[in-house]
Formats: sequence, C-alpha cells, structure tokens
Amino acid sequence: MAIIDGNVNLDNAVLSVATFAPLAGAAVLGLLPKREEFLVKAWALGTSVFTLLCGLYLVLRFDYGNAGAPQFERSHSWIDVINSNYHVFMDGLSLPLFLLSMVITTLCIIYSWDHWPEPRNPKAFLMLMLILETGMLGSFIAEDLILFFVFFELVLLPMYFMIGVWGGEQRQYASLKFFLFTLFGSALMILSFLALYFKSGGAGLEPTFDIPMLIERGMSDTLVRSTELLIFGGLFMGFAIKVPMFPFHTWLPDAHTQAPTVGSVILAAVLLKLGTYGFIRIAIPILPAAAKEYAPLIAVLATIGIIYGALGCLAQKDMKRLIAFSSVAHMGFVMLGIATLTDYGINAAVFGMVAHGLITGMLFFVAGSVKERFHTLEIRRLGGLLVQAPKLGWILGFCSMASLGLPGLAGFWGEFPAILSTFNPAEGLSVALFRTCMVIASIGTVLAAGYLLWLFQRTAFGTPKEEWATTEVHDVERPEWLAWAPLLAGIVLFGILPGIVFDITDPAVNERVTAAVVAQGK
Amino acid sequence: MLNIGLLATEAGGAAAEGFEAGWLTRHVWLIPLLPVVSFVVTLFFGKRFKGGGAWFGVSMMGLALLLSTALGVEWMGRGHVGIEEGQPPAVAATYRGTASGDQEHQVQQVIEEAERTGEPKASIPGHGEEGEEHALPAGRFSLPAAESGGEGPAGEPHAVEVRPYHEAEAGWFHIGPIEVGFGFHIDGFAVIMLFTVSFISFLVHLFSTEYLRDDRRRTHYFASLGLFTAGMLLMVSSSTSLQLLLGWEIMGLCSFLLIGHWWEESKNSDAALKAFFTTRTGDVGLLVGLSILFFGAGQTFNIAKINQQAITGEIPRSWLVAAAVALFIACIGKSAQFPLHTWLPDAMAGPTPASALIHAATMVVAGVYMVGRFYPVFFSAFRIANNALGFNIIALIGGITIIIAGLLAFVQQDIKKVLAYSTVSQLGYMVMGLGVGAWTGAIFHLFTHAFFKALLFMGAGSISHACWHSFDMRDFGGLRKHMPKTFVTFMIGTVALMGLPPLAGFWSKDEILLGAWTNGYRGTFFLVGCVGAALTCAYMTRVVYKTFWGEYKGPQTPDAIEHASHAAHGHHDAHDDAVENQAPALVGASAYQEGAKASADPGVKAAAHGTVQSERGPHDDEASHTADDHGDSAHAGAPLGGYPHESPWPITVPLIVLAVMSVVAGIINAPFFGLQFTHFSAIEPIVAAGVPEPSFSGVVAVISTLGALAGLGLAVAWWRGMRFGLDGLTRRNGLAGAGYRLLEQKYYLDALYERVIVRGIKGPMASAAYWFNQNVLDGVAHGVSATARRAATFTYDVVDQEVVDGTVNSVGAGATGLGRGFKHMASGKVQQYVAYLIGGAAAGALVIFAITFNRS
Amino acid sequence: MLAAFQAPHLDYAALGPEIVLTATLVVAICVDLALDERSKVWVTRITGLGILLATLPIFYLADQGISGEARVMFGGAYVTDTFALVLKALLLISGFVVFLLSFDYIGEGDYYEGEFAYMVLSSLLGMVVMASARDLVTIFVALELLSIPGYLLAGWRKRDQRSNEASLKYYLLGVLASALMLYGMSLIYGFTGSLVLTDIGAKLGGPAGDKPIVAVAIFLVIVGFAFKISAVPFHLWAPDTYEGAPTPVTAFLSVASKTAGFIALLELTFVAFLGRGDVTRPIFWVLAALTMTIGNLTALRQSNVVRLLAYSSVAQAGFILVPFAVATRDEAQEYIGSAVVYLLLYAGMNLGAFAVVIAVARRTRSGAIASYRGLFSYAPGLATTFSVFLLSLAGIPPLAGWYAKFAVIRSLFVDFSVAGAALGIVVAVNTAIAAAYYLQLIREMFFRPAEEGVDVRPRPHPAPLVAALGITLTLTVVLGFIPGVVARLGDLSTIFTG
Amino acid sequence: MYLNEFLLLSAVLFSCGVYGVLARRNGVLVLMSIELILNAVNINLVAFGAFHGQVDGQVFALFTVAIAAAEVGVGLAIVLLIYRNTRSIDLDQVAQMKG
Repeated sequence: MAIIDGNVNLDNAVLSVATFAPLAGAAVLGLLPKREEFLVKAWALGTSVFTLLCGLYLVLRFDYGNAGAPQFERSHSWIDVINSNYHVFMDGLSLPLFLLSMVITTLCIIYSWDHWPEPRNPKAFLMLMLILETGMLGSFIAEDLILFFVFFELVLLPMYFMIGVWGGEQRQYASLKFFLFTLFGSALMILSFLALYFKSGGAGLEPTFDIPMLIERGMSDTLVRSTELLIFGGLFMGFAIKVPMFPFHTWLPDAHTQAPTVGSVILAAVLLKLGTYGFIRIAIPILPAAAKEYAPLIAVLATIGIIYGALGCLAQKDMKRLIAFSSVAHMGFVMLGIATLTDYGINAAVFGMVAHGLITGMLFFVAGSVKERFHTLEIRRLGGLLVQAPKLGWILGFCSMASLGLPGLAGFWGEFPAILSTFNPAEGLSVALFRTCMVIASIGTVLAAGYLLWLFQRTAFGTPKEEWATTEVHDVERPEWLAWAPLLAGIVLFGILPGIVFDITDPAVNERVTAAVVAQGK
Repeated sequence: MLNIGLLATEAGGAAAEGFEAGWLTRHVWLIPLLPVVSFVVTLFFGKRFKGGGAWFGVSMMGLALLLSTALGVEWMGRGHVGIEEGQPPAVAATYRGTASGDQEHQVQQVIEEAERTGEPKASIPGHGEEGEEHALPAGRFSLPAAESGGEGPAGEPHAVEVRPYHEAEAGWFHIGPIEVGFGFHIDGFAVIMLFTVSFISFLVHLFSTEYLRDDRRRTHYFASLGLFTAGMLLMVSSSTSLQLLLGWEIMGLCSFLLIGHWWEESKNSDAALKAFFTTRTGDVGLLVGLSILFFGAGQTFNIAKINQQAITGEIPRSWLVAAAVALFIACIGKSAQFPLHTWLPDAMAGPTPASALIHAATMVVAGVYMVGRFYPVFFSAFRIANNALGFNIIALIGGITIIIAGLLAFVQQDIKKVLAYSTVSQLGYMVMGLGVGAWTGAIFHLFTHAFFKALLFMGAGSISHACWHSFDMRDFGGLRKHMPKTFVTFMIGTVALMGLPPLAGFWSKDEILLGAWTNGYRGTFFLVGCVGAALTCAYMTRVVYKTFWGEYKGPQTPDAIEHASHAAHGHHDAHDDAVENQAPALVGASAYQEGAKASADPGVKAAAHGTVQSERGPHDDEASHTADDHGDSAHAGAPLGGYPHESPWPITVPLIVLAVMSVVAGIINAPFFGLQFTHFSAIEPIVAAGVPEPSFSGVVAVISTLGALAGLGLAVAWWRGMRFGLDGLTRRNGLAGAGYRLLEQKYYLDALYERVIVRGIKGPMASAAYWFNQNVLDGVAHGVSATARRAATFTYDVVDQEVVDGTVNSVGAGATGLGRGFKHMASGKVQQYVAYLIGGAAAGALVIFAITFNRS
Repeated sequence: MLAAFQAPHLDYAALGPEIVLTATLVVAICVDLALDERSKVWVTRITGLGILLATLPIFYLADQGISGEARVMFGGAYVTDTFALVLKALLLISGFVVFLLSFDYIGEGDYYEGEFAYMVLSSLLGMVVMASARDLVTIFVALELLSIPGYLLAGWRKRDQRSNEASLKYYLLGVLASALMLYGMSLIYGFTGSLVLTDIGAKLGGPAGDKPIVAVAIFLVIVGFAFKISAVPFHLWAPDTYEGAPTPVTAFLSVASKTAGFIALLELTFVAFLGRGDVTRPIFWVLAALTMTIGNLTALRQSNVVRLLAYSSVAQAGFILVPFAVATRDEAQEYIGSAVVYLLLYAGMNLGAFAVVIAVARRTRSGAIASYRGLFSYAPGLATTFSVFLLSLAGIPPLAGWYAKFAVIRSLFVDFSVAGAALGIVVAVNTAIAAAYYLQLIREMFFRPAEEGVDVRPRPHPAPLVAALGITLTLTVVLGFIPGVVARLGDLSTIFTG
Repeated sequence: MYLNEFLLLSAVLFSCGVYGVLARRNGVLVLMSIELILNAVNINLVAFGAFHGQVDGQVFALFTVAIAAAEVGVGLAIVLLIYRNTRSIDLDQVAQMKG
C-alpha cells in the first residue's frame, strides 16, 4: 500500500533535491578527470553551495508558526512489499540539524581548498564528502524507519574511507573500529525496526515502518512490556554507539584522532548527532514507556560519560585526542537532557547538538590548522601560539570558552538547560537519582573548564618552544577565515539569541516527542 | 519568530498605575550597552585608533557613568514625585507591626495586594516582541526594626519609604512551557550598583590609559575592561537569574583575560587559570541553585518572582535551604570567601588597574551582590532574623574570612597582596553582614568599599609606577616626600578602610556591626567584626609605615634598574623576535641606558623606549607594539636621580576623585544626613521579607571605633619602636613561630595541598592536613586538577585502554583465533572432506532418527 | 502389455527457454565442428546470443504468467510458475555474465573455446530445468545435468595440477552427495509411493510421513543439496575448487550452481517437506548457523582472494538458509520471497566481485590478498568497484546487499519464535564478523601503499569484462536505492503447489 | 514380498560403498565404491517400485543407471588427467590446496 502524496509542489521537491543533489554531484564528480583539479574543486563547491541554497530556500519557506508540524512532506511508495515509503518531511527538530549539515559540509569544502590531506586526491576526497552530505541530510528528514536506516548507514562508508585513506598513523585500526562498532549497533537497530514493523500490524492494520504512524499507533500500549524493552534495547544500542555514550565510546577518540581534519569536523559536528537524533525522533516517541524505563540508565551513563570524558581529557597529551574526548563529555550533556524526557531537556539536547556541532567542529578545524603549521599536536611541544599566530590562538581561546559553556556563547544553551531539566525529570522518573546526576553533571562543567583552559594555557600562552622559535608560522589564511567565520558567528549568534533555535525546536519537541511521553504517563 | 527586536522593547501599554518610570529607568539597557559597544569597537577596530582604542573606552565609560549618575538622581527623585504628585498609590498602607508573629501575615497581604493591582499584564504570553513591565506601586512600609527580641536600642520602629521596582522584559526565547525573558530590573540596589560600577570602571579606564600606555596588548586590555564592565552592569541590572548568570560568567572570562594579560609568563597564566577554575568550582552551586529556584518558583527565572515566592513561603523550605546553600557556594567562589579565597591574592598577577576593578566594584562583589539580590531566599532559608542556632553558614563563613584574611595580610611583603587579603577580609564583612541580617549595612559597605579599595589599589599602582614596578614594600619607604598626592590620597583610603570616623568605611562597617549587635549576634559576630576592625587598622598601619615613612630603600641607579628588571628582559626579547619583525637588538640594556640619558624630563615617562621611539616617532603605534613592554616592567627607566616621582594626571586625578568619594560616600547614610541610602536599600523584596533595619546606635559606633583605634594604636606604637617585649617572639616561642609560619604559608592551603596530592607523600602535617585537604578543600583549584589528572590518567590508561578497549580487542582476537581453528578443517585431503561429508550426514541422520524415533 | 501411448501435453511456450538453450547447444556444437581454429570465437558469441535469446520466452511468459496460472506438464513433474520464471531469468542472466567474464579469459589462455561454451550451456540448461522440476526424477536429472559439466569445467586447465585437484574434489564429493541424496529420495519414494513433489507433500503431512526413517530420508536429501550450496559441514570442496578452477568457472559455480541448489531446496522444502516442518526447521537452523559462523570465521584467516570469496559465499549461503530455518506453511510466500530476494541480489554482487578478481588478475597474475595492496593508488576504478561489491556483500546500505540481509532478517520476524530470535542474534554477530574480512581487503586496497615493482600503468580492460562489471555494478548500486523492484520479484515468486 | 530384505541388502551395499570411498586411496577403487552406493539406491528404488506396484521406481532406477554411467565416465577422465599430470592415482597426493 503506497501513500502517494498528490501534492507535489516546488517546496516539497526542493527538500528532496537538496538531499540528493550532493549524491548526484558526487556522481558527476566521478566522471570529471582527476587532473583538472580546479574543475573538481569548483564542481564540488558548487554542488555544496547549491545544496546550501536549496536549504536556505527551505529555511525561508518554513512556516515558523507551525514548527511542530510536518512541512514539505512528501511520501512516495518505495519498497511496497514491506510497506516502506520514501516519506520525508521537515519539522522543527530536523531543520537546525539539516541546515547544520549543509553548512558544515560547505565550510569543510572551503577549508579543504588548500588543505589536502595526504595522499593527495581531491577528487576522491570531495566525492566522499558529498556522499556523506546526502547521508546526513537524508537521515534528518527521513520519516520511515527503513529510509532512515539507509541514510544512517550511507554515512558510514564515506567516513570509513575518509579515516582509513587520509587518516593518521593508526588509521587502519581506527577506521575498522569505527566501522565495526557502528555496524554492530545498526545490526541491532534494524532488528528492532523489524520487530516494531511486525508488532505494529494486526487488528486490520497493515504493519508499517512509518514513524509518525508508529507514534500514532501507541506501540507502548499494545506491546508486552518485556518485548518493548527488548526493542528499545536494540534501538538504544544502535543510537548509543553512534552518540557515543559511555561505555560504547571507545571508537570515538581513535576515529577522531586519526581522521583528517575535515573528517573530524564532520564526524563531530554532524555524525554524532545522528545517534541523539535517533533517540529523539524514533526511540522515545515510538516507545515512550520503555524510554521511561531506560531513562535512569541513560541518565546514569550520560553522567558517567560527562565525568569520564572530562577525566579522559585531562589525561591527554594530544590536542586532537583531548578535543575528541571532550565530545564524550558534551554528548553526555545532550544525553542527560534527553534522559529527562522533558521539554526542557530535549530542547536543551537539540541545542546542545547544534552548539557542539559548531564549537567542536571549530576546535577540530583549529587543531587541524595547528597540525598543519607545527606538524604535531603534542601539547607538551606546543606553546606560545598567541605569539606566533595570535589570531589562531585567540580563536582557539574563543572556542575553548564556548566549549566550556560560557554564557553568551552557544555552548551554554546546551549545557545549562540540560542541567536545569535534570532537576525535574518527567513524571515517574526517580527524582533523587536525577538530581544526583544533576549535581555530578554540574561538576562536569568545572572539569570542562579545567581541561579546556589547561589546553589553552599550554598551547597558546607562554612563549614558543625552542624547536619552533625560528619557524615561520603564518596566521589564519583566507580559506580558513572563509570556513571559520560562519561558525564563529554562529557560536556568538546562537549564544546571544538562543531563541533562534529554541523557538523552532520547542513546538516540535512538544508535539512530536514529549506529547507521547506525557500521554504515556496517563 | 525571532526575537531580534529584543532591546527595542518599549513598555507595552500603560506602566504601573502608581507612578511613571523615568526615561532612564525605562532605558536602562543603554548603560550596559555602552561598554559592550566599547568592547566590540575596541576589539575589532581598536588598533586603528590612536592609542589603541583606549580613549574610546574611556569616553564610553564616561558616558555610562553620566547615564548611571543621572539614573541615580532620577531614581532618588522619582519616589518623591510619585507620592508628592498625589497620585494615590494603589497600595499605600502603613503597617505598624509590633509583634513579630504578625509580620509574615502582613507581608503576605502586601504581596497579594501588589499582585492584584500592581502587575499589569502588558503582554500576551507567546508574543516575544512585546515587553512586559512590572512596577510595583510605591508604598510606605513600616516594619519593626529588630525582630530578634527587642534587646537593642534600635527597637523603636521607624518608617521606611519603600521604592518599588521597575522591570522591563522582552521575550528572549521559549523553552518548554515558559517564555524566558531578557530584561532589566531596576530598583535601588541595581541603581546604586550601576553607579558604583560605572564610576570605578570609568576611573580605572582613565588610570589605565597612562598606566598601560605602552603595553603591547593595550587594545586587548581595553576591550577586556569594556566587556568586564558590561558583564557586571548586565548582572546588576538583570531581571532574570539566567541573565545574572550570563553577566557572572562573562566576568569570569574577563578576569581570566585580565589576570592573564601578560600570559607570556606562566606565573600569570597560572593565576588566571586558578581564578577562573576556582570561581567556576563555585559556579556549580550557582547552576544547581538556580535550577532549584527555577522549579521551586513554578518555572521562572524572574528574580522578582522568585523572591516573592521565597517570602510568601510558596517554595518549600527544604528547597530554599538547598538553593541557598548552593548559591552561597557560588558566592564563596566568586567573592573569595574561605576556603576558596586562594585565587584572589594570586590574581594580583594582572595589571594593577584591572586588580582595582576586579577587587573594588566587579568580580569579587558579584558574589555578595548575588546573595543580596536573592536575599529573601537566604533570609527565609536560614531564618536569619530568628535563628535558634545563633549562627548560620553565611555569617560563619564571613566571620572566618574576616579573621583569617586579616591575619594573612600581616605577613605579606607585596603591597598588592596585602590589599588583596584586605579585600578578602572586607568581603568577609559584607558576607557576614548579610549573614546576620544587616542587609543595608552589607550593601552599603559594598558601596563604600568600592571607592576606598579602588583608591588603595590605584594608589599602590601609582607607587609601583614610580618605583620600577616593584610591589615589594621592602623596596619602598619615605615615599610621602616624593609622591605627595599619592600619599595623601592613599592615607585617606587607608583611614576609610580602617573604619575610622568620619570616613566612608566607618559608616558602613558600623552598620554591619550594628546589625550583628541588634540581631542577636552580640557575643559572636559582633566581636569578630570588632577584632577584624582592629586587625585591619593594624595591618594597614604596617603598610603605610613601610611605604611612606622611613627612608627610601629601592634601587637608585640605572645599573640597579637594569639589574632589577633583568629577569623581565629575557622573555621580552623572545617576544620581539616573533613579533612583527622588529629588530630585537634595539630593545635591550642599551635601550634603557640611552633612554635614561635621553629623557630630560622625569615627568614625561617611558624613556626606556628612547631609542626605538626616536627612530620611529614617539607616538607611532607600531613602536608601542614593538617596544617590549608590559607596562609594569617597562617603565623602569623613568625615575631619574634615583628617586621616585609623582605620577602624571591620568593617575592622580582618579586618586583624588576616589579620595573625595571615600570621604563623602559614607556620609550619605549618616543619620544626620537623612539616611539617604535608604533610597537604594529600602527596596521592595527586602522590606517585604522583613529584613530588620536598625537605626544608628552610638554604643555600637563607640565600641567599634574603640576596637579599631586599639588596633591602630598598637600598630603605631609597634612601628614607632615600642616592642612590648615581643621582639623576636617568633624565634623564642615555638607556638608563636608556628603561628607565623602558618600565616606565611597561607595556612598551607595551597602549598600543603599540592605537596600532599601531587607528591603523594604525607607531609609533616600528616593525617590532619590530609584530612583537611581531602574533606574541606576539595574545591581548591590545584588540588582538584592534580587529583583529576591523576584519576584521569588512571581511568584512561587502565579502564579505557585496558578494560573497555581490551574487551573489544580480545573479542576480535577470539574471532580470528576461532577462524584459525576452522581453517584446519580444510586439510586439503579429499578423503578427509569425504569423511566430513559422510560423518556429518551420518551424525545428523542418527540424531534425527533418535529424536523422531522417541517422539513417534 | 503396453497401454496406448498418449503423447504428453507439451506447452512449447512454457518450455521456450529450454528449447532455445538446447537449440543453441546443437548449433554451437555444429559451428564448432565447422569452423577453423581462428574463428572459434564465434562459438562463444553464438552461445552468448543464445542465452540472451532464451530470456525472451521468459519475458513473454512473465507477461502472461503474472496474471495467469502456472503451466503444468507431465503430471505435475514439470511446472512453469512465477517462481520458475524469476529464477530462470536470474540463471540466464548470471550465465550470460559468466560468458562475458570468460570471453577473454578463455580466449587468452590456451583453452578449448567451443567445448567451454557448450559445457556452460549444458550446465545452464540443467539449472533452467531445475527451476521447473517438480518431481524427484526431474530434479535428479537436472542436478546431474548441471553438475557433470561443472566437474569438467572445474578441471578446465588440464595441465594445471590445481585445476585437476579442484575438479577431483568437486567431483568426488559431488557424486557422493548425490548418492546420499538418491538414497534419501529412494526412501522417500518408498514411504510415500510417489515421485511428484505435490503428492509427496500431501503424504508427508499425513501418517505416512510420521516415521523416523522419513525424517532421515528428508535429511539425506537436504544433505545432497547442502553440498551443492556448500553449507557447512558439506562445504569443504568449495574453497579448494574455487581456488583451483578458472575464475569464471568459479564465478559460475558460486553463483549459478549455488542458485540452482537453492532452487531445488526451495522446491523440495516448500512443496514436499514442509509437512514435516518440525524436521526441516531444526536441520536448516543448524545448517544456517554453522554455515554462517564457520564460513565467516574461516574467511577471516584467508590470504587468497578467491578463497576468501569462497568462504564468503559459504557464509552467504548460511544467510540464505535463514528463511528455511523458520519457514512455516502458512506464510510460505514470505520465506520463499526472502530467499529469492537474497539470491537475486547475491548473484549481482558476487559475480561482480569475481569479475573484479579476474580483472585484477589480468594485471597482477596473482590471487593473493597481498597483491591487492595499494590498488586504489594505481587502479582507483577497479578498487572502488571491488569495494562496492564487497561492502554490498557485507550488507552495508545503501548498496544492494543490505536489502538481501534485511529480507532474511525480516523473515525471522514473520512468525516470531525463540529459535528465530536466537538465529537473529547469530545473524547479527555474523554480519559484523563478515564486515571485518571484507574490510580487511578494502584496507589492503585503499589504506596501504602499493608494493614496489608493481606495474602501475593504466591498462585497458576487454569490453566484455567491462560490460560484466558495468551490469553488476549498476545493479548493485541502483538496487540498493530501489530495492522495491527486487522485493516485488521475490513477492511474485510463488511456487505452484497444486 | 519381503521388502525388508531388499532394504537391508541395499543398506549393506551402501555401507560397503561408503567404506570403500573412505578407506581406499586408489582413485579407481573409489570410483567403483561409488558405483556400489548408486546400485544400493537402485535396489531400493526397484524394491519400492515393486512394493507399490508402480513402474515409477524402475523408471527412476533406469535414470540412475544411465547417469551413473556418465558420472563414472567423467570420474575416470578426471582420474586419468591426474594420472597424466602426476603419474599417480593416490588421492592423498592430491592435496595442494588447503585451509
């Protein structure tokens, strides 16, 4: 049975065009001769800019008064044997992340203009990046479990190659680890999807993979509790590995450390969000009762992640690895927000995702540029960056401040509301436990200040180490400025006007996520 | 959808019926905006301005000062207007309560009345563009002065004119069911803070133009100053706790930048880190406390609403206690109370004017301000006015801080550190004042302290400016002859700090002591306060004596100068190598010598740059970047003839202005001056909360003054050579020696902690110190980071790399091992394959046969 | 005494593909005889054309058959239903791709072109017959028709001892397996008194099927085909044969021959044996679990690409067996559909993988995994194509393989059972293990630099090979995005059950 | 009819064949053992056919005979090929590939 949406208008089409344009661009790119490097780069940039323009068009056309409702909805029969449809739409939850993916990809291409990791092969690199973009964009608008799964996995391959081909010393280990962890998670995830599918049928209803339809059917009410917990467990594993939550995080530091700069940026900025997005979009609304059962576990793991990530950071000797570990801590805050199952918490989580995307993405950019200049990221060997490249140094400082959650910058709005919401989790959750988590998580903010400032002090303050004293170090260059300026501006803008994000996400969180949780409680 | 039109909010609809808020009250956002503009412009365009943008900052701050002064005037006037014009206030009742039991009831009535009539809903919720104004009608409350038993002479109730607050909020963003506003809450407290902050900040800006004239990062410095001021101004005028947090943290950031301004030296950056990290530790409390209050008060960040609910008891008391404790932890961190005070003396690593700003009007008083702002919460939580225990955590911490910081001040040789400990001690007064219910006293002290402490710091800066940037009092001596202006102003500041009448410090300190006296803390905190006053007098006498009396002991010749500043040179040269390709050779010893010769006028400073500047022009921007200076160490060539000189006008003018303020600031709340300070202290929530307002008591004033004089007398006598047989006591008497060492080591707070943790050895203080550290001081920055790093290394090396990773890796290894096993199955021999085939088939057949046979 | 001979009803349309193939076979032999050495290439061309022609009747029949009924002949022994049509098409197209692969492989080596062509053709004919065979005799005949040329093809390089060995092992085990199968068939015949599957199915469901010996008989028949599909523990011939045989033959064996084995299993299981589902399900459960796990684990340790692919195809067989392990009569179509979907997708990606191996071997003359080192740096196209196939085999979306995996996993949920859930876990674990060795190969190609002395000049590939790569690559990529097409084919493949 | 005796005979023959396949190293003898197995099947088929009073069993047996001949022919060819290349028909020698 196919739901064919007759209302095919321009806006709906643009959503799909924006999603698939990078893939088409990558295909064309594959046909371009490798030697025409400028052409290759220009084409890739053009594709991503075109995609971004489509995205901006959608942003303009988006009905903000109705941010919780599906917009640009399109449903077309896809695999009708299993009643799976190409069902996409955009709402307040998708919009920020959708746009973030586009922006980050475009900026990464700009940054790459003069920074090609070895072995130099712009064509292949850019193709992967564009394929990645389609995967990311698709994941954020898919409203069908199978469609989501395909996009979710589409992201895996390009990233694997990016790490494996252009990564650092231990790239093979890191890429394999990344791949297998994620694959394992998605295997369990697809099992849960199937279970949902089959359990959604019966009583005259056709089984379905359609997310809104599954939410509507109130799976929590029809399923036996133990089955529901099992299904949620599968989803949990799939998403938690991607997030990554403690203790499934060990792939992350390796992947981040070994990946080329741009890979780290995309990984941190967008890929990790697929996991948290999955929780918000799929796991919690479809199975709110199980989500409540799991929430304490998630909260505890998230809290451990916050502290653990921070401790991990403090132990690091390598700048990039430190930033990587900080992701574990930051995603802990996001997950903590999600675990509360409240409006505040989930809004904070979405904001946290965007903020972390901007900030940590930026930090990885800086780390990449430091590496490019000094050929090392060993903190012990760095120092006096402010003397040799003051602008770069101050950008690092700025991002550190943003990352440690300074109010007025974007990071704060992911962190504080998450802590705030933990004080008062959804009805039925253990208040004592969550409040304990809250206090511990707030200690995490202190540790965050500790490791970030320590990093900043060791790398930027002081005077340059002897080995670099005579090195000619150039400060931030034009492609870097072009790639970074939007991110930096975003960090400030979202920090000052968090409403830009909250006003979009809030109705969506209300209508699409917490409504299910609240209904469950009754 | 977006709230971009945020600041452009105008009072939607009618203001409160009771009165009309003045223009400035309604446009108070202008005041924090000015330093923000200063920050942005200086940061991005400062280098294009002459003087690195310093004068832009000065002018912006000047404007802010003008506005906030005007605001103050408007505020003082407005209340009268409201009432005199005869618009009958909606609620203008005079309550005369005699029994304290009635009071709560009355207060509730007031609030209810106010809510019913005084809160026009100017906006429809959900429409972010529209503002919301609250203005409580003016009223006259009269409250019993002292609840706690009417022991004091101030038991007589007196009428207090309550100033309603004005609040303008615009929608900031929605989250969950609530709309978070961004707005300004103007009441007396905010007005006086705005004034104080802009006043001090303006003078600091002015002072810095001279003091950091040739600093390499002058532009950054002024930008940071601007942002710092903006943060404080925003904080004191904010209407929501979220915004308060915003200002609070911005200050944390700027203190980091300013303390670490000369980040080339690790000492400075360490201090910056320590400051940020320690205050951040306290911030955990702020995050937690605000969260509790947010939910406790029915999901609102609005401070006024939170306070109201704290008073009326809508927030459960257990929540209030939890919130109050949490918030107070934040105050301990920010306002450098024991045991988190250790960052503050280290923070002296920053430029002196920045220290003045941090210590006088911003950063450190933020904690006190916050407690004052949320005072109803604390008041209800700890039952301050009616405490069976006889003490509470706030008063206790404040009291301890007064004494321990006062004692530490004695053993410091660095003049700035003495002043730093003095600040800690004075903050202790304020906190104690809040703890004993002397709200007015505390904020009044905050107000007066700002002037004389800024004065003292800038005076110290002026001295140091003249003495080759030394802060070591052993280098000073006899300076009263060389620097008369500095001397006189410094003396005024000192006397004000000592709390001797009739200078500012007396009046405010007296009010705090009065509070302790009347509120039932006569035997404890009153005594602590008096001892503190004596200590203050004594150590300030020491400072004054060592600095201004006696003979000048500092270096006198250029050789000595060079020697003295040699250490500073090393890294400066390294800098210049890297910076902008200027020839480093130009800046060196020869530069100093030539500069010394070339400079004819000792009044004109910065001769050290003679060579460089003469080549590139004395006012060339480039040159001032290159020329190696870090302010403090760079003007070393200035004094000629071997003697210090008086500082130029941008330094002395602020000193004089502050000296004047130090004299008069206290008078405004003097009884004979009509208690003008009530304009700022008699604010709605405080009065409503029933915070007692004692009136002047001669007895208390005399006792406290006598205490101070005793300290002063002893100290003067000591420095005049009367040793009371105590000379060499520390050598003769083991206990005294130990005491001295304890002070010298700052109670071992920093040192021992590091030694125990970092080296992992149990020191001589052994288990006691270890226990102390582990249980009491876990928040101290170094300790935590060391422990954390240790724990982190452990977790990372052992747990992460071995256990978690190991499991994963061994699963992989297991799989390949199994694979190897199965590989042997395929031996290559065909008959073995056949055997497997037949064997598999036979075995399968047998099993199946057996199973099905059994079944059938 | 002879009853009056009545010619059986012959539906020529339904027999179309078989007739075209037979005709092509005859023509090829004649042409081969007539032509001189240099023109032998025509034999191959004619054969290829013949295979393509044989698909035409299928399209005609499909046009008729989708709405119409199955065409039954010889008293139910020979049926052309939608199942048969779909799989015949699959077999023919696979056969055609194998021809493309072998076109130059055989031509460039000093081998016998004409014979090669009609050996493949006969085998293909056997497979096509298998798709329609619905009685024991026909199945047996079809099996031997497809196997015997296979034995010979495996030993095609007769001077090469490895090729001889491949042939011998394949032969011996194959013959033995069919002997076991025959023994089982004889018992089944004995206890049911019928050779036609539908009758057998009816009887086995009744009291006749209740005897223990029937269960053993069923098992023996399954073993015969388990050999064909190289299920563990009857898989041992596969790696050696695959390695020793010429690579196009290996491709043929691992795809077409295996498909034929599965076709027979599907027919037998779903038409005849499901009356004793209590017997078949455990058998297939154990076979599937063992096959997946051992196939994958052994593959982890391989150092030769062909052997690696051999073990990979062993493991893939395990995945295809999954629907059998949980099959029920009520939802038969769901299970048949899953298996067919897997077979369809598997054919494309596995043939593609072998095509790349052939292409690479043309350069490096080696099958060692080490010789793939740095392939990306000098032959990026081949390396990328190969990884597409490998990742598809691993089941990574959006390449076609994901839907194959998805389909079999999905079949586990149709009638949810504990055994199904357990098998699900086995499948999930195996997916991850499988990814490991596919990635190992990818790692060699992409993440490591080429070894010294490797000829890195670009080199053109023969057109048929490129065509084969093109077909398989397109299918693997496109079907990943629109798996609905394959899913629909799977859904349509209904087996006629009388 | 004594069906069981036929079946027993067939089973014995089958077992002998299997033994031969497993135990003999000589390729030709292995081929002959396979013939034994196939003949065991034939006995079964014919016996069952008679038991059921059908010709089906015998028809199947005929097919088997014919195909067995073809199989053994191919088998001999393969063994011959090996003999030509290695001068041995010991099956244990044919073990180049393994693992």
